[in-house]
Amino acid sequence: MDITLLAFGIAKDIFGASSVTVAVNEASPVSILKEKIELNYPKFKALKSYMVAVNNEYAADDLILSASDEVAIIPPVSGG
Amino acid sequence: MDITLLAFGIAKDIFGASSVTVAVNEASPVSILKEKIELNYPKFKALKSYMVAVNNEYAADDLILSASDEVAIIPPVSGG
Amino acid sequence: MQNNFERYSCQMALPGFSESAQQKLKDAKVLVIGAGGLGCPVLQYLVASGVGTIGIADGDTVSVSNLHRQILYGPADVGKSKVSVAAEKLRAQNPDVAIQEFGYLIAPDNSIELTDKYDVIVDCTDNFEARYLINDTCVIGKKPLVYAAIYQYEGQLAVWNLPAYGGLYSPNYRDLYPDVNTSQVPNCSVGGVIPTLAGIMGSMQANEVIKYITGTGDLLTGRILIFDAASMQSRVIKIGDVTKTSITQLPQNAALPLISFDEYKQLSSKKQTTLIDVRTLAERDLEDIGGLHIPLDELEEGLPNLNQDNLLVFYCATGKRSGEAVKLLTKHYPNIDARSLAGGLQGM
Amino acid sequence: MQNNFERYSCQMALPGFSESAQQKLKDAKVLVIGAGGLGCPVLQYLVASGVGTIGIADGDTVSVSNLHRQILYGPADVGKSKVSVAAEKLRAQNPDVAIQEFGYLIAPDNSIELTDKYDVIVDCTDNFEARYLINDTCVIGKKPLVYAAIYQYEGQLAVWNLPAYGGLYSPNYRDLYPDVNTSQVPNCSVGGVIPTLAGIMGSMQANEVIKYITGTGDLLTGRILIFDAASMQSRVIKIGDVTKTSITQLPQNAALPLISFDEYKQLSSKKQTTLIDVRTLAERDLEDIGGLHIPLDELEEGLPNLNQDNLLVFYCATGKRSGEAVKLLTKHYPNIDARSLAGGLQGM
Repeated sequence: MDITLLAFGIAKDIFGASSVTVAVNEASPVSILKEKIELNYPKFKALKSYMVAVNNEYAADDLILSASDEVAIIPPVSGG
Repeated sequence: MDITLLAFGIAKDIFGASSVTVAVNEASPVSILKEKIELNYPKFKALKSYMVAVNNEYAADDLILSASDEVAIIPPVSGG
Repeated sequence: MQNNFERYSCQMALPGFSESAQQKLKDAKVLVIGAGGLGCPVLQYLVASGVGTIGIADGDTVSVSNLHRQILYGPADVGKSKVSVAAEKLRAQNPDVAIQEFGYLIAPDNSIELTDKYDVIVDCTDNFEARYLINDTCVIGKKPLVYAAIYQYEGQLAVWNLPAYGGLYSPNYRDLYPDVNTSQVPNCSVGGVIPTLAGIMGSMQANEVIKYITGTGDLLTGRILIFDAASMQSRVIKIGDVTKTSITQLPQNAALPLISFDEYKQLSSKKQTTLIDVRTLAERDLEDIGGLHIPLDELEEGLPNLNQDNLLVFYCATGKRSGEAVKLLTKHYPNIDARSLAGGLQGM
Repeated sequence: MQNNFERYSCQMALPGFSESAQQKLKDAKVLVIGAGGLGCPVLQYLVASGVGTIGIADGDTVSVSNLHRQILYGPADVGKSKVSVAAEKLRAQNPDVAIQEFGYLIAPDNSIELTDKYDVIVDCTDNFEARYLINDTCVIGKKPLVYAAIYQYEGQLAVWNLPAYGGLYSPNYRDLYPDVNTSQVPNCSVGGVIPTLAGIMGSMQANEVIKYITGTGDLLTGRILIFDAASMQSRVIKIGDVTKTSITQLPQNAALPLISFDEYKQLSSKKQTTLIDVRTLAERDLEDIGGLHIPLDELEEGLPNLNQDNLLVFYCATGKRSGEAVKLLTKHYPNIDARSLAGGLQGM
């Protein structure tokens, strides 16, 4: 299934777009999605941590995704 | 059907609650809802104008309501 | 860096921003009407960001009860003109900005002239009379208007009256609220306002002004943002692409003649003055500042026997009922000098 | 009015507010760490609203590129200590507030002592090292922490580490971001920031502080607000009721020894100093402030022959690569005095 990722902060710069689509198998957990993201966009691995929010909730690695989910990728921000 | 009204600004004071439920016939237009509101809460009539937003859109008087609509009552605000 | 733009390097680094965006800010002329709770942060951020010319219009003086949310002022400024105090501090904040001072209330006989030289108008006023007048002036004068209003924990924000298509314009304030019975809506001195809401909504107004001038981001056009500082929830309500209103003349109501307590004290030492409390007896029993006592409902039943050569100063708790009293009196006696104590006892 | 609370009448009129809420503000002690883009509005609104005791901690001096968003400062303040300038202006804004000045960076050896006397900590810093240190200090010291961060058009806001149930606490920053490779995240001087975003998010931080102290409204606990000033959309993301982290000691990394350009100039007149530019040759060709040129990647390949008795000052565009250089050098030569030019060339 295709998962559309909404990009926040520097995720926009890394994706080069405000949203991208990533394909994962049906009923994949968030951990698999993150592996895919880090494979396609190695900068996320270098970043060490970033938040995946599914339907406006923080998503742990074992959360199972479905095609209708709204997935946001929210990296850390340091400015003040 | 029962329509739940979310109250904003002084609508909270007039309703005495952050939301109230008003009963109207199926497929009533917004104008009928407003009549009901002004009958139950005459202060809305005295106010002269207030915004009815249905599903986060400004609702004209002739918009037909359905039971699943989210209806917000947003009176004018003057402070600065 | 060229053009002395070093100060702005951290905003010129923004995507969609650049030296040309900064130049647009420098070339822009913005009029901020109201230097109160909303006006303070609007002015500080427009000045900080390098808008070239900023007009400030406000007829008020600083009062103690302003200080909890009007962050440009301190107790040493109480009694002074808001416009003068603000202008002095803003010039120190950024001497490259030309600050233009208008120390008077916007009124039907000055609003077109006042707004005419500016590219964007920012409504930071605190009453419906001024808001409708500014709205209608901008529609007639084809000026973009950045609107915000606050009450208790809740704020509204919108950008009105931008060119849409086919010579039509985007919605304005009267699309939402064609007319309001002002006596039905309490102001901040009655219902209160959390000071930080002024900061949040004022900063958002300045944000929309900067986005409009520089052409970055999506403006709140044809939409209105409703923000709740108690829950931190906000929602954007869609209004439409074009206005359904047809505004061709300014509001007919003359502006209400107001008087501050300081002005009252000054004038009453020079001129025969009658002070009239229009509140209820119960309110007067708790606190009063002297004068005759004629409750508004008695005034509405029959006009009292007042010396029409005197300056007549009406007061109530908030300025609302005394405003009604002044309207009533001047309707019957067009030549008297009747004024309403601005903000009432709570504004003192 | 009793207790000299007249200034606060317009917030005491709020539902859920009262004289007792105002007294709670007066009795409260709040520490604001960072007096920059977020810190300025946080401080102005906390001072305006009558928080009784406010500490300000910041080791920086005002630089020209701060002025586009740091509204407490003007060009006349450039080079001066932010804490001193801010304290003076804030005392004029509300002389009843006790302002306590800490003119140094928060560090592992002072963070517990610094935060210990305060009821609420506000994180207005601009780098991850400080943010993690503040987070862990608050978790260990059981202090509520009001967090905000900004970049370009986007801000984050949350209230961390409140008591939840059964001795557990609400989530903290490490629930979202256990660790960050700081070199991967550009700061505002590289990516830019819209000044009004500092005003919006800083005012929201002050809002949560006031709500926490007075017990009004719903706090952003176990949730994080993400706000986009380009689209004016915001969303609140639910994290959970209690933290899943277990933080028992402060970050082991020593705080990075920083030096401002002013300090560098002063020290270099008293002491043998070696200045080292760690940028690329291409960057150096455009602009430099002198010194040796040893790009960071060369430094990583082999340590250079530097006089270890000298003060070693590394610089780059933003302070990030020079920080890495200092870490690298001090790991190998623990006794040298190596420092990173704070903010790099862009912070000058």
